[in-house]
Amino acid sequence: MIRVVVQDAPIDLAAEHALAEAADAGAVATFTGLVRGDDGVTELALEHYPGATERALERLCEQAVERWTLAKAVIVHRVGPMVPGDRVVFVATTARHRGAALEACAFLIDRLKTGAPFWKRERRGSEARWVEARESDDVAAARWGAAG
Amino acid sequence: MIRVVVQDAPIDLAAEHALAEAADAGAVATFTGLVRGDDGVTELALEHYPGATERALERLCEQAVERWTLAKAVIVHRVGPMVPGDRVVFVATTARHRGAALEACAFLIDRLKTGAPFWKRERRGSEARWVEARESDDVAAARWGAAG
Amino acid sequence: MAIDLLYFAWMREAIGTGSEQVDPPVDVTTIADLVDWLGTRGGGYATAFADRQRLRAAVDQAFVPLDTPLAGAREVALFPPVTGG
Amino acid sequence: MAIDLLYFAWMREAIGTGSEQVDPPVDVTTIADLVDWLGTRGGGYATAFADRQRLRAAVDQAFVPLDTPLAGAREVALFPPVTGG
Repeated sequence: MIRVVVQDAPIDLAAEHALAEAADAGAVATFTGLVRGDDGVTELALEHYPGATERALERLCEQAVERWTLAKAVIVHRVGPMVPGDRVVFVATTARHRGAALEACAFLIDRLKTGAPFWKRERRGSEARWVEARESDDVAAARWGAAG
Repeated sequence: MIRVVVQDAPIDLAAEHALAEAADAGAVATFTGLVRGDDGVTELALEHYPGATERALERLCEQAVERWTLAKAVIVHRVGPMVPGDRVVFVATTARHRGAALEACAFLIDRLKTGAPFWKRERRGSEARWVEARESDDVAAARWGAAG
Repeated sequence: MAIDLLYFAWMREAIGTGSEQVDPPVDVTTIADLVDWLGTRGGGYATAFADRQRLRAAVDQAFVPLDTPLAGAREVALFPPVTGG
Repeated sequence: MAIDLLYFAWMREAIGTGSEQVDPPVDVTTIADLVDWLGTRGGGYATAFADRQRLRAAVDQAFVPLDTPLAGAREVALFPPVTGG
């Protein structure tokens, strides 16, 4: 089961985790990214490429399901304006064994950082700036092999 | 912040995840183990060593916090009788960066499998048996280096 | 042949619109050609596309290199490196 | 010197109790000695401790090898390999 959602609304973690659980696959790994407020950010706004985003995320989920024989793969990504502490992204992977679930979860979040059309704009008080791409994200994504 | 709980009650995932979140550390990784019912198990009962269990889990959390500079480490473990689909264990690790959170989460669940005094008894209808230790768990735990 | 163009993030802001329809001359055969041609409009376009190292593209919602032919493209998106997740 | 003993899982079931207090003779100086001494009681004890490869121990709630001295121990737990999480 693949579930990909891009939404303006806050991410309902309990509901999404329940959807990721399965009584025939005992291991659920998740990653949740939060808006960090420790370096003065007062607002984070995410822009995306509607249609292409969902397609890219579904493709990543399909790759993970095949590579790690997942029972479920879930990506819920929030867009629009957010404040520190808000959940930006929730990734969940469900498998029979924990190693597969944990690895697939790391794969999805690494790939999502470089392979899906999202752009971040940070606001600190009255000043706004677009976030620059980080080389470390490319390195993290590359360790999973060639992009599919 | 370290939070270790061993309880008979069901694990409240939403509440525990909220406790693991922190606005100054944007990455939360979790692992949830569920009772699997796909091989005929009708009940799983967990026995533990009260006092020693909590001490062992706290020690693991302390090691993870130090090694990966975590903001938070949470282990909630259920004991007593459970049915397929129930959550047995919830591990959450919170860090500034996703790599640290994901690795620490894998460390905690691997170590927890071999280093904390829990014993599983499976019931299939009227027949009950104690689960035997698996060598693969020792291998998974060993990859993190010498047990502390 | 009319192509729908989409711009995102600071390129959208520099150009001043998120989408437009264009009908480039026949010698514009690749995405790189299209970007060169748009750049001749100057102003926000020149600013947006000044650094090719920071330019990414998609044709009909599939991510592609800049030397990809435009043949048959209906929608072309131009944007900076992604920073999501 | 009285020691509190704890048994878990199938060892607890084989022995028929989860805890008891014992006062072993003075030549019982290690956990291995203690296990040998308990084994002479036969019955469930002999069954529980038949396979030393599957025996683990803790002294005062700290996991230790079987050759650990008992000196000063107040609580000794004997149990099979853990299977938790």
